[in-house]
Amino acid sequence: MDFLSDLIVNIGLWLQDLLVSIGLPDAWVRIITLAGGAFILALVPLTAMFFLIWYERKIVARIADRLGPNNTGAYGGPYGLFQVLADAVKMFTKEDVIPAAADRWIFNIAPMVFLAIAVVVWAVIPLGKGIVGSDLSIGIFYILSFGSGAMVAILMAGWGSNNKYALLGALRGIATLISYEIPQVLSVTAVVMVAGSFSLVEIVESQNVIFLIGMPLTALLFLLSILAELGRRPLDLVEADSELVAGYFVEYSGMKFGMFYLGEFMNQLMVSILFSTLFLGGWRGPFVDQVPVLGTVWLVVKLLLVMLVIQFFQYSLPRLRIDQILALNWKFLTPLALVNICVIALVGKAVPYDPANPWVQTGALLLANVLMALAVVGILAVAGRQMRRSKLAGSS
Amino acid sequence: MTFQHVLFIVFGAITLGGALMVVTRRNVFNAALFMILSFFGVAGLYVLLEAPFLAGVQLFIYIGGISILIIFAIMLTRDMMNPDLIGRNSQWIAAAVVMVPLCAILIWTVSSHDWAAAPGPVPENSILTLGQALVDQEGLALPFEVASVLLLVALIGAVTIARER
Amino acid sequence: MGPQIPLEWYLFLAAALFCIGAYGVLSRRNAIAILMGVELMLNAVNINLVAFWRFLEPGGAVGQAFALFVYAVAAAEVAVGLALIIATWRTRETVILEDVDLLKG
Amino acid sequence: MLDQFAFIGFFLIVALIFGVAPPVMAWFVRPKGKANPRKLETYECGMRTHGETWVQFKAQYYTFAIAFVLFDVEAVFLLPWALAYNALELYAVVEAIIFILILLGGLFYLWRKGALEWM
Repeated sequence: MDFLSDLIVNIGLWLQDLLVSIGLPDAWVRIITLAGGAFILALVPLTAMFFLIWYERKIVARIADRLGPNNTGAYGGPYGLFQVLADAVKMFTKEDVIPAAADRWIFNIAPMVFLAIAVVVWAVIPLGKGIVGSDLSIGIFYILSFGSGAMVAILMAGWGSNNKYALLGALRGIATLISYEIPQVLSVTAVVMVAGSFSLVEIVESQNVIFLIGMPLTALLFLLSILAELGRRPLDLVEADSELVAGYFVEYSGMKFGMFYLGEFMNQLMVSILFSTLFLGGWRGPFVDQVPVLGTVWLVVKLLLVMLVIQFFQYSLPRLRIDQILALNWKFLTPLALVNICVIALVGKAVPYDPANPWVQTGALLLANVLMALAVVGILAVAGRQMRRSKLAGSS
Repeated sequence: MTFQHVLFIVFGAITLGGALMVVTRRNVFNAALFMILSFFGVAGLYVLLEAPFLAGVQLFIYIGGISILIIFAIMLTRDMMNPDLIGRNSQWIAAAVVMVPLCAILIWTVSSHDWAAAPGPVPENSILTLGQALVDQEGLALPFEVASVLLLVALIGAVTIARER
Repeated sequence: MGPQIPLEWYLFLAAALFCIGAYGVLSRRNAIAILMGVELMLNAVNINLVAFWRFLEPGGAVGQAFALFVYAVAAAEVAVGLALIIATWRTRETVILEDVDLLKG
Repeated sequence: MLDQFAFIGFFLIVALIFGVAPPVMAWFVRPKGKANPRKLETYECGMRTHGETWVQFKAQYYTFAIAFVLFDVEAVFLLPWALAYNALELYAVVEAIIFILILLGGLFYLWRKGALEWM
């Protein structure tokens, strides 16, 4: 029972003991365990992908009143579960077309950089109690800083393709990505303030009351910014399939297209986990102390919920124009995020955190959030009325 | 030769090699990509210096911010498409003649001084100390506020200059 | 375990990086490429600051804080510099600094 | 601290392998051979592409990029402050709020001047 309760950690320790017992020198044991651990951790998102792509396609199909992948034949498997595998095989066997006008080096390297960055951020994400690649002291900042490298890959793809659609898609995409990074970083700053640490493990452990209750506005800011970062409707300027064909990866075919697709899905999974970790308490839940493996189950439940919310946004809202997207960010989200930090800083000092009674500070924060939301709605109502009046005055 | 030395040589080679490509490539876009590589090497050096926060800042601001800004400017001016564009100006030989001895002098000066040996490890909470020092009245509170004013001036000035009228 | 690499190595590297950047500034014609050279020089300065912080006063915060201020200065410099280049581009259709010579009209 | 980063180093290498592996694996199974020159043309909904790809873009993109970089730097200044928040006195918190408000004032100034409109 002891073994079961801390399954994955124990397997790691057991492997380490095994290596020591064959008589390998210590340095080699360390290198092998580190490299093996890195490899296994990198495989986690890749294998999760097969289920999650199926999950997304099923949800999309239900929203569109279809059945989704359901072939029970040779390729599809039960409920069409193996459909993704069949797709992957198809990607591998496709011809690789490099346009004659393209800048070959940049064109070929861009998808590799994109996928590598999508993998590398997994190193610090806690996947369960005690299951984390490396509990860095700068944890969340590590994810943010490597995440900004994806923009370089997108610019490389847009530039290297030497195609008007691709370049325009890349530029428009980068304009949204950079804009929405500001509210994202600022909402993370608010979380760091309350949690008192960059480390994702400590952020999870400090959530005796999940942060969603205390900071709903911060969570909303973060959710909107990850929608833009993923290129999801209503903020999907990066792809905008009806305007720019496919955005920055128009010219890509075969496995290179597949790498962009895979990288985007890994990012989606990563930000879903990030949202669950920052605002929903990560792996924390009932009975985790007795059975640590349950933590992973809770995390999966939470991230599936977050993904469901993202899918609902994606498939039920129309796309905004680029001026609307940028105005939403610079005239609404960024000032709100800055004011949000000020308010949380003041409330947090006025009502200090009390470990015995965590609900006091949460309640104060929630009250401040509600007041802030009411004020925002009031300002929006007044501004909207003024705008309508000036329009009426101008037209008459 | 320990593992750290190997890492230092790898990151140093990335930094210097990238920097050399930046100043010699004709195509400005390629030069910008090599500049990103060079910045990445510097971030690795910061990790070796046990300043992980600054390594993150290096990636975050230099690769995610300044490089994107430079690439945007390259795309807006599209001058590298000019076929008769020569990368370097007429004084490049003079510049090289000045810079190689300058580099030699700097290295000679550095090596002729007896530098302090490495002290003990960096305390665990060095980022916390940094955060406290930034808003400490006895410490860096004034530069902190002045940095804000600098950013404000740069924001308004740059946007006003770059705007189309 | 302290750092096994001596301080001189970092200083050598920073000196070399600074000189490469300065060479770029002096020898390029394209104004954007010149700004890239300036960025390399600022990076060399930052390596020095962080190395001195690590080897002389790892318990303090001043070295890291000044590196942060250098980042702020670098961002401001690049934003204003590139804005000037774009304004020049709009009126004179060039980013070659030798052609931007207002006195020659 | 370097021990923590040893894993990151290995993970970086693994991530690079993951990035390079798919095209290499695909190279073994995909059909090779000389493609039709028509196929290698730049894609533009069936039409021949016209003129340079590097058409000039709006300087408006650049305006937002400037604002982004400067707010990025602001966020970087705020992050260590946020980490130390629990150990700070009230006056230190107020200092950071002044820091935020100065930049917020700049944003509102640009807004009033119409620099945030997409023209």
